Amino acid sequence: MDRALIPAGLKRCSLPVFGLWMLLLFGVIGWGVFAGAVVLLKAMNVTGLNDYFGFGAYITVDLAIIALGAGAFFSGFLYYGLSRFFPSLKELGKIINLAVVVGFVCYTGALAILVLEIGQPLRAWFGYWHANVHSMLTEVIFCISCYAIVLIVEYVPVVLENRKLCEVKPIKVFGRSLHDVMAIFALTGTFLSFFHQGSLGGIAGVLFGRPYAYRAGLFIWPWTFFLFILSAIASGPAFTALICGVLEKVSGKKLVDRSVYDLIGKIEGVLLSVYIVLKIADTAYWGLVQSPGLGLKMGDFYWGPYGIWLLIAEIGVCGVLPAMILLWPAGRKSNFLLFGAFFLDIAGVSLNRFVMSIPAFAAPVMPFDKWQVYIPTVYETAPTLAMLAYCALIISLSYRYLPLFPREKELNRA
Amino acid sequence: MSEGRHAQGGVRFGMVIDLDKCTGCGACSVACQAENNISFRPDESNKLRSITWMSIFELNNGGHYPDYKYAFLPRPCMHCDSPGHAPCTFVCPVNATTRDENNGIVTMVYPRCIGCRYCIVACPYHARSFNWWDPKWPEPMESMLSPEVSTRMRGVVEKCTFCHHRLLAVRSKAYKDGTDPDKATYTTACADACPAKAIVFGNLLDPQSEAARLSKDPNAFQILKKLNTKPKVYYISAHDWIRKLSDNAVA
Amino acid sequence: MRQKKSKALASKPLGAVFSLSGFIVALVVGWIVFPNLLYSKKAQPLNFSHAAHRSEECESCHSLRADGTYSGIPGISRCRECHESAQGNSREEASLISDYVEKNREVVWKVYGRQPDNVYFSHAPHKGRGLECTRCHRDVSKEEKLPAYRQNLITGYSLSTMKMVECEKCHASKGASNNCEICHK
Amino acid sequence: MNFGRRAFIQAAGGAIGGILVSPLPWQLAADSAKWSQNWSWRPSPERGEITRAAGVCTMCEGGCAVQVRLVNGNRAISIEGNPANPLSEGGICPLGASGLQFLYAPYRIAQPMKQTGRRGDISGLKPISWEEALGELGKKLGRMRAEGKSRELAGIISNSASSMSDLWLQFFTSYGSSNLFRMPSAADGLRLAAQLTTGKASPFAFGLGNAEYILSFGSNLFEGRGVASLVFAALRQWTREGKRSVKLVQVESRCSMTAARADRFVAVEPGTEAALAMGIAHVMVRRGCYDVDFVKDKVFGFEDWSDNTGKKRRGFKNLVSSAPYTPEEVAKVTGLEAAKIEELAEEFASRQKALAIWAIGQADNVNGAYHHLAFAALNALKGNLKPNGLVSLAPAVPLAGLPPVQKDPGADESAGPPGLDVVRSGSAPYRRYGFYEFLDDVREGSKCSVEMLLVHEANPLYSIPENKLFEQALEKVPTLVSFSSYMDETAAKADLILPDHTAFERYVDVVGIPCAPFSYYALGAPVMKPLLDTRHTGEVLLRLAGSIGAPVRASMPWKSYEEYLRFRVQGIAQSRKGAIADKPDVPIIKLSSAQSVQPNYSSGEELWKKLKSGCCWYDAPSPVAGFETASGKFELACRSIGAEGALGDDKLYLPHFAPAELSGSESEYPLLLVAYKPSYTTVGYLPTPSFMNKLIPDKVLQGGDILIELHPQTAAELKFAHGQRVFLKTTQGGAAVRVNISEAARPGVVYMPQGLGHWAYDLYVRGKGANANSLMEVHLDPVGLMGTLLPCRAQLRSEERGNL
Repeated sequence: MDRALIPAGLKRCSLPVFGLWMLLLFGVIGWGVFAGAVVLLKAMNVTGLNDYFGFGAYITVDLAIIALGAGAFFSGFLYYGLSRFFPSLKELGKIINLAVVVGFVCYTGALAILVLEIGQPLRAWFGYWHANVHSMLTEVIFCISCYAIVLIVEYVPVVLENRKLCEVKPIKVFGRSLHDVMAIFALTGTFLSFFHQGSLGGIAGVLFGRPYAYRAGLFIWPWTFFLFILSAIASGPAFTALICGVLEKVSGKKLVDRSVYDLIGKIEGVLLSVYIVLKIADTAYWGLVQSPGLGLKMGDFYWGPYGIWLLIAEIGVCGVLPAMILLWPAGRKSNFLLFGAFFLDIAGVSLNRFVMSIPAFAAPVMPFDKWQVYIPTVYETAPTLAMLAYCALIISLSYRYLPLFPREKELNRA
Repeated sequence: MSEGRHAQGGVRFGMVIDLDKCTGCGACSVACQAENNISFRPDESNKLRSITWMSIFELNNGGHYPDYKYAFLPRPCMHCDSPGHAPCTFVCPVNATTRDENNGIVTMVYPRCIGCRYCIVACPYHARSFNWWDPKWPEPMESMLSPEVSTRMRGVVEKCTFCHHRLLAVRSKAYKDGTDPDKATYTTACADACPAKAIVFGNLLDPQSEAARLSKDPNAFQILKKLNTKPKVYYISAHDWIRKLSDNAVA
Repeated sequence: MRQKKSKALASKPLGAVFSLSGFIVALVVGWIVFPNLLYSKKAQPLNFSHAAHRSEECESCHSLRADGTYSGIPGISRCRECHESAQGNSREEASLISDYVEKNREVVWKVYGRQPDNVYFSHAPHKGRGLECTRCHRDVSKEEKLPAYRQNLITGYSLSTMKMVECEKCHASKGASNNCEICHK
Repeated sequence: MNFGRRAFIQAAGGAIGGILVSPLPWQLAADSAKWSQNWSWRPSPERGEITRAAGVCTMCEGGCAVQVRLVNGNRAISIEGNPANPLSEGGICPLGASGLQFLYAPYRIAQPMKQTGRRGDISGLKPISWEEALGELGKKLGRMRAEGKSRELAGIISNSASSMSDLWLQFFTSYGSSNLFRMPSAADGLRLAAQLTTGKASPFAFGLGNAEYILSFGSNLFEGRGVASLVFAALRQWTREGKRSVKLVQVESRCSMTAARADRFVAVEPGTEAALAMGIAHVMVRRGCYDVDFVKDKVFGFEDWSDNTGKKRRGFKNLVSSAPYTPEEVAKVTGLEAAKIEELAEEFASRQKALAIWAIGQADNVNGAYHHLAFAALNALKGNLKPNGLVSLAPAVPLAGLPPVQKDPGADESAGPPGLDVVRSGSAPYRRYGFYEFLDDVREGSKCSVEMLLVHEANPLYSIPENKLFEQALEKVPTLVSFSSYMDETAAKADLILPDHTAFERYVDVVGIPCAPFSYYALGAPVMKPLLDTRHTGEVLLRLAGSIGAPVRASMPWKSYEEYLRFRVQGIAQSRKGAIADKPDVPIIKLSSAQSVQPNYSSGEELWKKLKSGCCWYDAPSPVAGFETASGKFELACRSIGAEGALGDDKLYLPHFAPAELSGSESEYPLLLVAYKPSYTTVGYLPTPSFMNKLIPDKVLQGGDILIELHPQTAAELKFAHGQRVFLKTTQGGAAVRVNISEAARPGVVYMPQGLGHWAYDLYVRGKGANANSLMEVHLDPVGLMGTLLPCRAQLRSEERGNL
């Protein structure tokens, strides 16, 4: 059966090896599922959260993974949308399937974690039924679920390209026709993901009671709304590229032309530098103009483990540095520098999501209030790790049984 | 537009707490627990998970012994009057917490709350507590529960309601007696209990009410005024070092 | 391969039948079987004939207290005022006397309209606005026998508990406040 | 089969469609959400009519009138203040507001119990019927008395003044034992000092409401309990017009809540408040700025005097003017600058209506007799003891006296082993304060033996300082009978338990408020049926009296406790004194003997009804008509202390600073340990209720760990970090504690909160920190033989477990 499912003419590692890898992943997932069950049954006291840290590991990982996932699919937008005008973007077609898979796993994974994050999962649907239009979280709930659907729709045709499934005529037809309308989905998807990414940024940005997180902005949208979108698209494609790179390393095969990486590098370089410039401007305004107006100086926002290093790491090491590497042609030439930059880029954006969901609320606002430190328990780490394992699982399966990379065959003719 | 909605209603319930009268005895906090069926656990020493609607913060002048001074600040929900929305009501995705624009009370509906804790994150006063555990009363202490306030279930957020069930009670009586329910006034459990009479509760828009008078006292102040959350809870102190602690002032 | 295909073609009309039958079965289950499964019928501990008490004023048993709260269903002491001894020889009457009045036990009526703990409902404002009892309650003036009490197996609430949307509609139409804390405690 | 599968899929497809257009999935979603409204097994309080019943709070001596809210008249749900009460004006303290948590406490004792196993073994305590319990106890008491062992009956009761304590006294006297003891408290010292100086055995009372300047020597005014009602009434009085009109100066070593809220905090070495008082007296005398007339006419022993053996004795003036009390000397002892002492004295002397207070509140007695005298002396110098002065004697409530005790016809008084009264003759002039000496004698077992010990509303095994004394004494007592409502430490050790009702299930009364310059009486009738199979100890005593013997029965003729209270209240009615306060605006706190209160009740019956309805009775104090001392004056030189000429050293007659010999070497125990009573714990008969657990700050208790206060400098010297686990050791015992580095602490002193470290009750009370009482050392005061709790030497060792 396994053989039959593997795309024609492609080499894959032997079933036992793959089985072992699956076993490992399922192990982690099982562990996480168990931990999750405990959280649901015993209530949230098993987590490290408390009344000073309403948001913790769950939210952080969700924000990060969604940023990367949604951003990943940004390359879909570039391919289906913009390539009409910029033919050079056609290159991305060679990696687009992977981008879809990444987007899909990230979103579905994030959704699963969200169920644990709320105290009354049975009421999760209130978000649609009794929506408060003012709440950024409402925006998130709507977008995240709509977008998850879109991603499923986009993932389906990829799945349908499986050799065995293609044998069934109607399925094949269905799959093909889906492909043709994919552009529309890609565009709606992108719009949703933009909006949704923005509202995620809004979540922290609108909190006018929390000077650390609060940002002024356009209309109802704080600057974080736009910064989150930018940072997502400035890191997502890099994420896809990095995963692709890892796949190549693991499988020992060439999956896409080097030119694709270079192109992504170029795109990300531009986007990241735009983002980082704006981020610096935003930080300067926030730290030097807005906060003093609220009675606080930047120093009040950094303490102990949540020290100023966060800012330096996020903007300097993981922002300016990778941006420069990616803009620098020679930098893109070297695999080490290119993928290093990709990695830093991703780390930086993840760090940003961490800052916006934990230190931002650890900082005391009342003058007589005190700093607190949040330490996640295994009941938070396990499910999040399981979620990552799930992503790895789907990606591995997709790579093994679906023709993700149109050029794989040619590239590996020996 | 929210401003417009905001303006309506001649009633804005608020509170004035005189920190110079307060001895920090905690009667307000306990009376509140008894009035509102607040659950308790064997170990309440983790203050970050201890449910209290009226928490008592300790302020100190940063001095050194023997010039060290401290005072106590009872902190109910501030029932923020910020235009349109309070920090918490603005973010609740399911309208579980809203502000009644007829009287300014920020309410909380437990069966609606999905427990996302966004409001907890939004509140700079830490006025909100999450039910981390199933509420359990040791036998036979359930007999002590008041039917006037529903007990909360696990996984939802709760906070001070300005004892609005007492408002409902007086309004109900007003309807029965045929008097104007909108004129009906009441006090909260904490204000009733305070043995030093440091807590005064009333309609801030009624010039006759003592609360309104005190809220205009030269020594009256709000906490974190700069955030423009417009708390309806005022504090009074003649001590500069206490008033200094009312807001962040960049040195 | 080809054989399979022909089969598939052959079964096309049949297929429609199958799915249609599935559809209908589901409808029956969803609309008829399920609701009946969901609500259990529970009998009252004792039958009470409102018709038999027509001579009495409603208020003489269901009244507002001085503090504006509603007395609800009267306690056994109120029953005793007339039913110190049996008023007739029905089985119900006998049980009322022997099981409750004499033992001075309260009758544990199942309240059809009982709202959950988190709901605050006061009769005073509604009465004050001149609403008819029958606007919300069933007309009991001629009722000989108490209807069965139907309890939702999942929620444990009574079937005839008024839904929030009903309250909201009326409040909206009457221009009454629909703020949460008006009805929730 | 292929076919079947296809059909199945098609049918399923249709079914899914059908289900989606039926209410099923949506109803399920909605109902599961509704189900979560009761997630999970959320208690649902019984509904019904809410009423209020009046009562009086007896959880401390404060005597606040309260209201209990009831559902359907039988389920108490909360306690509120009574707005009609002039003392509380509707206010209530956290303990009062938590009161019902004792009524519904899981650790309540549900019915009489008998220890069938080894003493102290909870599982050995088996339920028995009231008939058995009373029968057994009655038989034993009867036998003891018949055998002439009545003196071997001893009792320990609470120190709050109520008709219950009078009934206990009546019971013991008629039974023939004088070994009835109240739990020790600071009031003992106030009473002793008053008796020594004025010759009257009622404690000093302070006119807080009329003072304009208050110099408090370590009184924890704002730490709650005790006189909380009085203090809060005064506090409201002071702040009537918005700003505080009274200057409060707090003298003590720790920056307590009172010190922090005072207008001025005078920080002195622990236990040296009296030295400062003497220093202030020195300055006042030197500058001659004291009430010269009063001192001349009404004070004895200010100038030198000669006892009736003709021996010349130093007077107070002479004493304070000399060496140890010059500001410079006092500065050395107290750690204040001399200039500050001068200035403080100046301020106290010059201010109008300046009052020196001490030993107020539910405090341990931290001063020996001579220190009490020193504080009293300051008031004497201010002339505060004049009629209508700021200091008076707690006026008596004119309750009907109990009938004279009848002696057994022909009973030989000398028969049987001697009682403690005989044993301790001569050892001290005022033996009635000798609770600790009693414990000593029982421990040693040589001087006297106790066959049976009765304990009511007291938990000495936990709550007296140096509680191991009681534990050791208990080993010598064959039978311990507890009347406790709760399974407290002492009750757990009992051989027989006859559980009392809790407040609000029974008749209670409050006879006067400690340190209050007005007389006060309040009464509480039961507001609900008793929850458990318990009985009012008063009724139990009456019942026992009946079964013991004719004379005892005759001395306690009442059928019920209610009848007994009615009888007592008639006394007030007959006296035609005082009035009922049914409005809050009665200026009760400002009353002085200048005013006279007109009775506003006609009959005893009306008085009883009014009292039952929650109104309190009050009266202005009668002016202190002269002093009943040998000299007929206020005696600065207390001649009654020693038989004339018996005392060699003149200063033993006079107020002076008498530091005690602390056990342990300073080298081994370089620090001082001071136990303090915080507002958020309870320290007496009642444990801290769960509601109040939420008030205990995490700088005092973290999980099971108690934190002690240490000054940053001391902590630095010892290299202790905040929160570090250390071991605290005194000559009496040790405890694992953690460090709370605090600016409220005086360098070199360790401050430990009391009221924690219970090992009985339930898991809401148990296992929270350590009990300070088991580390403290009690000194016997030479004059009154009362236990005096002085700071004791201590050491801190860092524990290996390290920081946390």
